[in-house]
Amino acid sequence: MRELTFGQAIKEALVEEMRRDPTVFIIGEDVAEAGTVFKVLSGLVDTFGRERVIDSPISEAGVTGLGVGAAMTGMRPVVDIMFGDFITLAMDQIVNQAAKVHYMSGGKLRVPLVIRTTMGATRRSAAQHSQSLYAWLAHIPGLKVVLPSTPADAKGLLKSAIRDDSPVVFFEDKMMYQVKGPVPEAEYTVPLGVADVKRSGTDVTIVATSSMVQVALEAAARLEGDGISVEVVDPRTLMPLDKSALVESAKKTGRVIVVDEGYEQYGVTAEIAAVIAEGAFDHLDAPVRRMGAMNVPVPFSPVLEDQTVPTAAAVAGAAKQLCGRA
Amino acid sequence: MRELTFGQAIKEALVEEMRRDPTVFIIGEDVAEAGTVFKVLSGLVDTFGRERVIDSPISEAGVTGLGVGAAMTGMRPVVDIMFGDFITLAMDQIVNQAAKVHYMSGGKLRVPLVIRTTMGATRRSAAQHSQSLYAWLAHIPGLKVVLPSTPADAKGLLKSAIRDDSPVVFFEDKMMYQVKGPVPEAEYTVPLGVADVKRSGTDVTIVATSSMVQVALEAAARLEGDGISVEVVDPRTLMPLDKSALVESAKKTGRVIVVDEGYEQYGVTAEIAAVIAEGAFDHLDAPVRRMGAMNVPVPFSPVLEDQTVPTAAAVAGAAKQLCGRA
Amino acid sequence: METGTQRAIPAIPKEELLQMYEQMLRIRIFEEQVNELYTSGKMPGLAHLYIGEEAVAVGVCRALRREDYITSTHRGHGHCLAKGAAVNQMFAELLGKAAGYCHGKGGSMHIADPETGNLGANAIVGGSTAIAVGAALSAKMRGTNQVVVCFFGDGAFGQGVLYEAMNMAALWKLPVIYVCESNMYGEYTATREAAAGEVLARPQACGIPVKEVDGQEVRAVFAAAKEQVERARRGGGPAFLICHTYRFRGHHVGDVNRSSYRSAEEEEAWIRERDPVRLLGLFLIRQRLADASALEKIDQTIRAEIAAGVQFALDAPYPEPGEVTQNVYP
Amino acid sequence: METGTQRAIPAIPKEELLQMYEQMLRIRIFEEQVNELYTSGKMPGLAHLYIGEEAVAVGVCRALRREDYITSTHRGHGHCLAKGAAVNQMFAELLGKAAGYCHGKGGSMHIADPETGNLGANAIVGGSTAIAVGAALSAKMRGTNQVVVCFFGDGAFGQGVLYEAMNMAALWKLPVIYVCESNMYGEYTATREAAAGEVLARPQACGIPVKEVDGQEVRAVFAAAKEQVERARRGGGPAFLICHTYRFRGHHVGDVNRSSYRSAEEEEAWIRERDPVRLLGLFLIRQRLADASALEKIDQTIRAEIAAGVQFALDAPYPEPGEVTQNVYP
Ligand SMILES: Cc1ncc(C[n+]2csc(CCOP(=O)(O)OP(=O)(O)O)c2C)c(N)n1
Ligand SMILES: Cc1ncc(C[n+]2csc(CCOP(=O)(O)OP(=O)(O)O)c2C)c(N)n1
Ligand SMILES: [Mg+2]
Ligand SMILES: [Mg+2]
Repeated sequence: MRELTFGQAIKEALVEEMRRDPTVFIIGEDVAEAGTVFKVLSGLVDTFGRERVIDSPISEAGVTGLGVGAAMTGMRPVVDIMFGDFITLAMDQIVNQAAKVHYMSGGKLRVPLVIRTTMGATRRSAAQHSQSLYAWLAHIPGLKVVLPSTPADAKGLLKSAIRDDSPVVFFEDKMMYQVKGPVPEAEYTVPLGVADVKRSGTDVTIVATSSMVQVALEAAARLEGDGISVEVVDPRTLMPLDKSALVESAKKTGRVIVVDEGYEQYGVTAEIAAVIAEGAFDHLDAPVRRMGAMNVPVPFSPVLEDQTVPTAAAVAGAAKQLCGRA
Repeated sequence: MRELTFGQAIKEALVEEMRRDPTVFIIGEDVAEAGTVFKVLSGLVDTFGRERVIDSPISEAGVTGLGVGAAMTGMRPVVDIMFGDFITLAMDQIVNQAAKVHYMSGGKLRVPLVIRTTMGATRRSAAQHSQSLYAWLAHIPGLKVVLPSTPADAKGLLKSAIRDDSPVVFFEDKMMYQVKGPVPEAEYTVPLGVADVKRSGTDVTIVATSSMVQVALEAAARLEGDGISVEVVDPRTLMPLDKSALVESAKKTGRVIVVDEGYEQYGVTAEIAAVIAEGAFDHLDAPVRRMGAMNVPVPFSPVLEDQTVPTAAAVAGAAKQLCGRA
Repeated sequence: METGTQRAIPAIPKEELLQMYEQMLRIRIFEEQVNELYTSGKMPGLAHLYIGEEAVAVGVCRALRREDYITSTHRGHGHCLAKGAAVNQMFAELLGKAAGYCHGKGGSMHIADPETGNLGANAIVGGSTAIAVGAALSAKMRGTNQVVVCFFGDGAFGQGVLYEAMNMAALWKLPVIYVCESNMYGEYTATREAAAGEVLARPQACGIPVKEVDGQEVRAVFAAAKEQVERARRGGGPAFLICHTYRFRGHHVGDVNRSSYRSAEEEEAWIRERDPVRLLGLFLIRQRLADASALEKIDQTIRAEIAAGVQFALDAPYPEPGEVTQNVYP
Repeated sequence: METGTQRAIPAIPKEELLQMYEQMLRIRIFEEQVNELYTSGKMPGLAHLYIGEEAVAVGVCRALRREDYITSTHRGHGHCLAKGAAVNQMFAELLGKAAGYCHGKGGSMHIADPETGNLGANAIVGGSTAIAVGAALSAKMRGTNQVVVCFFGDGAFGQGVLYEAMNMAALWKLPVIYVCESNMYGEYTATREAAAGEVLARPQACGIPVKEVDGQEVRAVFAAAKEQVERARRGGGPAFLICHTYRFRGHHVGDVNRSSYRSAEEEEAWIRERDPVRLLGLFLIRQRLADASALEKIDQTIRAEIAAGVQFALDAPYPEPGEVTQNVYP
């Protein structure tokens, strides 16, 4: 199969959906000629023009609200928020408006809005440009939350997100944009709410999200040498969450590690651990092990920052311990 | 002991701290002559004047940022955000600024800021005025998060919050303002990070926060008749979280319910359940049972809204089930 | 500054004037009933009455077509009714009944009615200012010539998103009219203590043309709105209309001790001299467009309609419990 | 509009002018070294160079006392240095070393130095505009006569919090000066495509007096800032200073293909004709306040200082791993 980078896969999804549906448009800071600061959208404006690829002022709240209004009235906007840290500025529009309009109106209004934003540390971008804040959005009924981990998933999930009638927040790991992977040529979508077993195994389950899927797969490869068979499950969407897939895997292996790049405290690992602890209670040999980002603002200095994100070595170590091999 | 309402206890804490420390001041919408829309601060402006009890424009982000700047330069501001739902507008200032300044500056700057805001449904205020969003803040390193459940705790915790050198977000249940309880006359504080056993028991632990403590106590009273002895543990602060108190109680009873008024999905019940599942793994007879608010935007209609918040009956039912009595 | 106050108000056909009178009166009597329902414990939640401000909603919405959009506020009943909402479903919503516009899920602060172009009330001050720009962009992209009106209160001058929104509306020449209901207060704080400088200079700084009108004169409001709406419809871009008005009652129904922020004399003077319903009634009579008995007849018709609406709502069933989990996702 | 451009610039003592020259040159050479460190892979993260804008930071900070406060931006090295930061600790911070101003935790976009009144750079556009008001309120409440300068870029006109902040500053007459570094672009977008209307009218709409200066003329910047700072110190309230300037390099060091948003001719013209360091150097020579060799000597001294600073930082140790969990809470 042909290979695309994560960034290319995202662009391809947008191109296809914009071709397919004239109500889809993109708005955000430096999305047009600049093609975003990450160059993910390079050339898109040449294809669709400035009417459908719109450079905005630096107004995260305003642009998100604009997306809500456009979505309520027949368009399918894709709002680009450059860094996930900047959703802090748009939380009222995302949470009090986008997420609630459908419910508050008794189902009369819909907000088919996609907010594409980023996540992830280790770019030495320090505390205000490195956060992975999706746990906040997953907490809010009315929103869907997508965390793709491969180019193929990114493409298929983004297409589903655009076609979805709910507001969807789509988090892209900045460090993954250049990573390549196979992407089918033929049209396809990946449904929201279906987990994917990225590797099957029998001894221990690693539930991993976004950037941490690769880390989990690396850990799994290392553990193979130690005779430990790892299953890696990627929920792909936090909301809807494919609870049964997580629980099934946990029942099979009896040992679970949850790895995620959001802050560990009150984060995604807690929900997933709780879901598994409840659903697979009698099958667990040990408590679900949580590994999130360290509970500190992300520091600038590389020697500090690199400690804050789970590594393959750390995950492998935890797995060995869980399996009584450490 | 004399009784005060929850609201009076909060006011008393502010009065005492403002007397004690001239750098403490209050700012927010309608805090002065109006004494807040909940009338919690009535009369405060008469005592301390408009220089220290400052009515602000309707500018949640601006006022919070103002609090950060004042806190960095020698003051101890108490910022009043009328409804907890409006912190959505101030998340950048709370999360990217207040929470991170100390760390980003390598410890050189401090932000001794208190943000007082509200939480809780069942006032028929609908989806934008009823949320309990503290899980977001508990997710962020650098913040402390307080959820008082009684007048005495409210007073003692608020005094500690004001004296703390970190930014503290203090959530008050709107439905509790008129509730009375004993409050010592003599000066005291309640430390942040120490849970309180509101009732001791042996069969089942109910961990309950804020508004849900009363619900848990009511459930406990009902269960007494059924011969079920309930321990009610109130963490009082989500950050720092008194993990050992939670785990100890869980070890003692072997059965745990966590009750909280935030949305259940990716909320506080998940973290607490995960902490307990990890810390008391071998002592649990059943999975930790989570009871948060229903995962829907809070509806207006009373018949709908009342279903969304855990009730004493529902908690008691869950406890019976846990104890094999249902 | 391009203001509309001094200009002569263009003549408006009698039929239209009578309809405006009727609409204002409908809002007035509707709100009086809301007050009644609330104080008698039949209406849950909060009630922010529009009494005193009727000319704004009616004058502005008269300048709109059914397919044009509005966004509304916590004080939104008047906007909804003026845009064409039915009294029955309004009352039903206020009482949390299944027959309400939002099936009881929204309540007073969230009434939405896409059929009449009402994109919904908003309980967040300033919360719909950017949504309105989005609806305007959408209209432009879809090639309709719909216009959007964003109603908001003078308290919203404190909210940053208003400026973000106006800036985008101006940059892209979008068909949105910002209608400020300048009633001098936001809750219990005077706007002069909350907004520095000249508020009208704020939209102007974004290059948005402004008009200033007496918000108690529905004819003036209508004339100004009409000009701005037509200009927007022709592709002339956004506009800003400030309507000087006054809420005759408290911020919400429970706000009874108002002396800490405004005087009884001030209230009485407005009510006595600047009642928009009375002002139009007097005009109609003086101009011999209607006589007292004609107005009285309108009054009776409306009262009957409102009474029937209240009864409809009181009799209507609550939603089924199971509806609580519906409509979270489409 | 009260603008400062046309007025004659008051005479500034020679000593001061030479110090300003030295400060601008220090920033220039510092930034050239940053570029070098970055392109040679020694500096992690992002580097937003201040080259071309030195006169703004130096002219403004010259008008401040050490105990006055500044807040800064992602393009903040110049502000820090102009307010008195030491080159060694600056470089150390940029390289993530323990000896840096923030012990390596902040990096380029977060340098704070309370000892020189620097409340910190901010990587959120507009993120410090309200913090500055808070510092000004604090100064007033504590009864000091400190003044606060909030540096921000023209891109921040898009951020709502700026208007919330200016409104409060004006309402309460707080001693804060908003200094807009109007360099015509925010990242890769021209400000004229991102900010509608007349930007200077925005602070004015809040009742904040404005001045407009040639941001390449440090003497003009200083004179305007001085007047505003003194007025604020006397209790005259906030002010707004727009400095027309230009970043000579890319948005950050990696921004090399700039033709999609600005022309090479435009850049060359600014660099050739409007270099603030060169302009002051020429003035000094023409006014016979210094000769070429005196300037050359300053240049050498600064280069030596910078070289030593770089070496200090390169040699300095990284933080201990355990420091990662320190300073989350005091
Ligand atoms: C963002 C936000 N902050 C505060 C409130 C609480 N609140 C509700 S109405 C109101 C006053 C609004 O004043 P204005 O906009 O002038 O409208 P009016 O009530 O006068 O019609 C306030 C502060 C809110 N709903 N939203
Ligand atoms: C709230 C926010 N949105 C977007 C960004 C990304 N960003 C960083 S710098 C910048 C441009 C800022 O332009 P301006 O304020 O003019 O400053 P300049 O870079 O020109 O000095 C942008 C959009 C950010 N840091 N913060
Ligand atoms: Mg008002
Ligand atoms: Mg700029």
